[in-house]
Amino acid sequence: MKIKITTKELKSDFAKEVKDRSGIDVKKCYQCGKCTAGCPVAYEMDYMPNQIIRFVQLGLKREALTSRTIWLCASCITCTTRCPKEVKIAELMDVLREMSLEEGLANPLEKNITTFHQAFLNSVKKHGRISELWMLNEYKMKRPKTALQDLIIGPQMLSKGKLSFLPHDIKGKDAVKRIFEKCK
Amino acid sequence: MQIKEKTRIGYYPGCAITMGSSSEEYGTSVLRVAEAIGPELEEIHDWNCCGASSAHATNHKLSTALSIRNISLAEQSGFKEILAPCPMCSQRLIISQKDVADDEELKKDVEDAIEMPCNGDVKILNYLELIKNYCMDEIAEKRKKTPKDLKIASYYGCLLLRPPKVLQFDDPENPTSMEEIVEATGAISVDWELKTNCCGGGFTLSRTDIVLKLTNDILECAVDAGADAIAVACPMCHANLDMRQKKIEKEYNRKFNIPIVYISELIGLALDLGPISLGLNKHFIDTESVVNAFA
Amino acid sequence: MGKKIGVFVCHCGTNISATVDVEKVAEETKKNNPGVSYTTTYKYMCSDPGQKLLRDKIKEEGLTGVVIAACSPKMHEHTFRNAAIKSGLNPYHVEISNIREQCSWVHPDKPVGTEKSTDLVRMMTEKVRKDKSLKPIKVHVTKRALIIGGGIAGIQAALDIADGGHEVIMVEREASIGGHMAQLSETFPTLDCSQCIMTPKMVEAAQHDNITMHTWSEIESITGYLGNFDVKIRKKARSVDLDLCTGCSSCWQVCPCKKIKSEFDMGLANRTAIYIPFPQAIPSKPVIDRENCILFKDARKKNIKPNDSKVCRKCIDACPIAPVKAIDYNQEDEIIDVKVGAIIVATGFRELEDGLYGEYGGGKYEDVITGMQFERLASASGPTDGKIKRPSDGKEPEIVVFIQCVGSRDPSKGCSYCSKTCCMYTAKHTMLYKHKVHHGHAFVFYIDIRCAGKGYEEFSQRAIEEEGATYLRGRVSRVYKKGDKLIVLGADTLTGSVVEIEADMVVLASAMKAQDDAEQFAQKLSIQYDKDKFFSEMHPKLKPVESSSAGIFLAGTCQGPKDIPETVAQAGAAASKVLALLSSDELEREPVVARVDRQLPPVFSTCIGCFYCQKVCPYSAIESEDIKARDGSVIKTVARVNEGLCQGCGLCAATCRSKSIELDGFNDEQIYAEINAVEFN
Amino acid sequence: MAEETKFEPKIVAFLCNWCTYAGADLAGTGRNQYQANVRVIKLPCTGGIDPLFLIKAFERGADGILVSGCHPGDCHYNSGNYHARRRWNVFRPLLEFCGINPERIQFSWISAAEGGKWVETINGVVDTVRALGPFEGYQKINTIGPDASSESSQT
Repeated sequence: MKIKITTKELKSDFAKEVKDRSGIDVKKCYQCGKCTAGCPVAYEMDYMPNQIIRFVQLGLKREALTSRTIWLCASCITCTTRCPKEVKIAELMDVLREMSLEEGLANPLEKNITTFHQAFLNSVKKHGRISELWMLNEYKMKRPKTALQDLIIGPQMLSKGKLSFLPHDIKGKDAVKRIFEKCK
Repeated sequence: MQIKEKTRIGYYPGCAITMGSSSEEYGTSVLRVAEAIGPELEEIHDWNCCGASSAHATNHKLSTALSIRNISLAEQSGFKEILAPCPMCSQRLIISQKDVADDEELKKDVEDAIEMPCNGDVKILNYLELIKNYCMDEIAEKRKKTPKDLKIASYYGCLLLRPPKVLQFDDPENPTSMEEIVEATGAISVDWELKTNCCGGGFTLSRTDIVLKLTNDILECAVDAGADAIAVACPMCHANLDMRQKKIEKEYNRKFNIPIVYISELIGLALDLGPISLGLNKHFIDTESVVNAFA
Repeated sequence: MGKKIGVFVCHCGTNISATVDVEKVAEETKKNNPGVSYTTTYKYMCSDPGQKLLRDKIKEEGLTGVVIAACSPKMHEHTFRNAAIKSGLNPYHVEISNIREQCSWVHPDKPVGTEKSTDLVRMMTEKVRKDKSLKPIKVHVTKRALIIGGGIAGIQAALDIADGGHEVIMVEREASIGGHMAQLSETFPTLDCSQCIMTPKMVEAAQHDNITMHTWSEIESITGYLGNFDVKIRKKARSVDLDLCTGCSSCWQVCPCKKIKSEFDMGLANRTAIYIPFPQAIPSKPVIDRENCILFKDARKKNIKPNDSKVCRKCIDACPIAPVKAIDYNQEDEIIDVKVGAIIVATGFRELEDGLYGEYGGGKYEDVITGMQFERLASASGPTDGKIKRPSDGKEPEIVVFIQCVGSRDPSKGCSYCSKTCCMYTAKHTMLYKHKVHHGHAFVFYIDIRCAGKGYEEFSQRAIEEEGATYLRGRVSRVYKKGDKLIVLGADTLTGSVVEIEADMVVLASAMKAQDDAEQFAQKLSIQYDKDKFFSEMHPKLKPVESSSAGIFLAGTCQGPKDIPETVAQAGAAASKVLALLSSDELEREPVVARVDRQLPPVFSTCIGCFYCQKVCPYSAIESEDIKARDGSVIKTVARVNEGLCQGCGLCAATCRSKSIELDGFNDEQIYAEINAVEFN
Repeated sequence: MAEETKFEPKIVAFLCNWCTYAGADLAGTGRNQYQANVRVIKLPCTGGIDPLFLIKAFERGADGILVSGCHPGDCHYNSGNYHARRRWNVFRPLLEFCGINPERIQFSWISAAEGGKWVETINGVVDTVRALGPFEGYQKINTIGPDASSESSQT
């Protein structure tokens, strides 16, 4: 990787953009690595959580927003809890995911995760609540490779009455839809 | 000691634990226990999904608005407190409430989106908090059964405790609330190390491999600590530890067969509310050993 | 009459006992050494109960000799000898067997360590058997102190001693006191201006009744010893009479040589040939730079007396002092003699030389400057009045790259140590820069950020968090010029990436090095110095301000890199040591001195009067003594040691052809006893 | 020959108090391990070492000797180490004359800051002397008499 810094390239300030959106000040981070040390998913990530912060510190927007790491963050908030400098790392991941989607930079290798979020929110948008069966259905349709997963669990859930065929629409589902519209 | 009036509390079940959902036994047992000893739970009218991880991971404003709508509905019904047994829900509600309180602009946007005002003076309780605040004496008074030699590992997961500065519930690294409740049911608490670890939560469908690894670590630790069952207060934790347990066993080649019970079910068993009515038959891993311990 | 020897083996916690079977050492010593009447082991011999044990046993067992098998004698020989005194035993019957530094810590194998320890203890036991009672030597103390160096360390020490009521002679080789601190802009971590806190101290020192100041002067030689040093000071020819000169500035205003790089401004500004180094200089009186003055150049060329040159006499003509002008071209170096009782060395440091880092331009690029140069740029009284401008074109730099550890932590450039102050001053530099150039960007390349000190960590974090300096973890490999920019090739190991910065200016956090002449100077003073030529303290923990020579103390950066607070603290500590020393009229000195055989009657002395001893003695401590008959005629002349002058090196004893000189504490009998006691198999 | 491989030489080291003794202490402080064959005798200055001390050590059975002091110019007593060096220059041919291999005596400068050099030096001396084998010159004088071949000619 190469970082090039010239007077011209200093005009856009990624760290400031992140701070303006979320109030998270990555400058506070002194790169001790405690977030990475405690991250349960770090072993799967392409960049360690502290490196993601580093990207933001150094204005490496593309590197941060195209990383798999931001999608692999499980939002367990262990990092934020233990951060000595009180940097909200888990919350930073939220902002980065949001920006990544906005700029169309979401890493295709973690498409399963982004599709799941989409399917989930579509269900909420449609019914006001989650219809687990239909959400699952949408997810599996869009990610056919996952279709064969959980072939045993599904029927078992059905037999135990844990999956309902009928989506439960709330009365205010139109109000919820409007929330989605207004929060685009 | 004062005799408490039955307090009216707004009940926000959330999608996962309502009837016909993946974790309906949690909802069922919470309601059954409340009927027996708890404050009066009144479902918030026309509540909607809090948006869970999928919303906060992709759209902060949406996530906040979805959560705040429920709080505003509760406010309108005059509730001072809301119980959200699902920690994903309680965490989202509390964080959203704090975010709008801290950010005037966000508050305006959210109120505009949900077409309702939001005062922000409702207190959101997780299930452990509710029991600790309202039910400890009652459990002691009304306990009918004492389990015989039942060792329970209390598993908190992430969402009940983190972020601690916002949730302000228990010690984030060494919580003890659940253990206190477990011991109130007469069971024995085992000390173990991974009680606040993450189970992989929302990755259960999209990155099952991650969930399997994390849950395997958790199950191993609990079993090695001598636990007969793991108590949980989170539908995601439950789903990953219970429904996925057979798959974990296969993947990591170790037999656990350890029942995963909701803390509400344990309380119910101690109050002798009947295993079926508590939904103990809905688990994937057989709960008979736990039920029998209360015989 | 045999001695009753007691042997005390120390565990030193587990420092010794982990690799030496102390019980076995005690047991074997008792078993195999007749005359050892008592042995024991103890957890910490140096502790209060340990010393009490020693005192009690000397009395109870009637011991007449003691061996303590413990740490190096450099640590606690004094402690145990003092304890012996309290029990009425002459302290020179106590010897230390060094079984920690030279055994347990270096030999991990327990049987091996135990065997060696037993051997070492036996050697000392045999030496003790031959130990004689010695009486400490009393020496007179001259109640005056010499301070070498007029930087903040020297000034602080001088003021402390002068305030304590003693005379201080201060010698500074530059034309003004003030040292490096006078050059600094603002100081960390409070950012108060250096001039504002330094100049009042300089004035105070100059005006103090007890302080005599010699600027533009150097130490010619130092002889003598603790309490009685003879110092020769060379007052270099200043060409200006300090008594007559009023510092009116007339002379340097007319000086035609105006293009001489100012040392004080680190070459960023020019000065004249007759000059004062900086406006607040003390004394505020000029000196003529004879190298660069055209009059002196002319005189050298023509080989005439300077005053006879007629090339330029502008300064002397401008001097308003009459009838005798304050400028004296023919002035010569003057040597003055002073006697002092104690010396504080506060000779400071120098900044790493330009040119060592070819990869950073090696002093070639004007806009690659050193930390000290940046100090001058940022100083309100500096060449740019405190405005940050690049030296090449005076433009305000928009991107400044700071490179840390230039010359520090770089064994390949012969400097393995950390200069300790650069992390903090670089953080300070980024702040000063951002305060003055609001839209500027500061980048810092670092290996580690080492800011250990009160308020230091917070200070460096402030540079990052609040002032927005971007810290990049890595060294810079290359700086080169491209157009009017400097391309800096560095790395950020935290992201694992190459970093290329198009900078306007580069500031090198140059290492603090020992003074160029530190080695020769140390030899002049007979004090030790370390591998980096910083002067060595007597003990890294317990005697941090004492040099290896009694009566000579260290203050400030001549002992190693340190910042201002630490320097001031060390100067104060050195001053307090000097004050303690000067508080008594007489001092006791170790009686390790040579002695010429003088058994009675004197004529029986074995000394043959060859006086080879006199030739080798470094202290001129050997005198001659006539042994006379009753009628006053000289029978023979023998050598005699002046024990006030003798330092106890033993050279004379080893040189003596008739074996007539013995060194007390290390006499032949004692050494042979040690050799004989080695277990050879 | 088997006995020879087991041979552990005994080295007597005469060290000055100010430099090498302190350097040896520093090696200890730094926990730098070295071979345990050395027995140290401390003197104020190498200049105060009588050559007879060394002869005495050999006579008693030492296999090797190290004399170590301050670097040239660094002597605590200004010039003591120079005298020691000069004395050694005179003493050396005398040793050879006596049939003692001069390799058995080493002379070095080790400052108080050179713990590492102390370790290297002492290990070097021990290894050298171990290779030379035990010093039996004196015993041979006593037992075999004038027939004993001188050691220096062997090597």
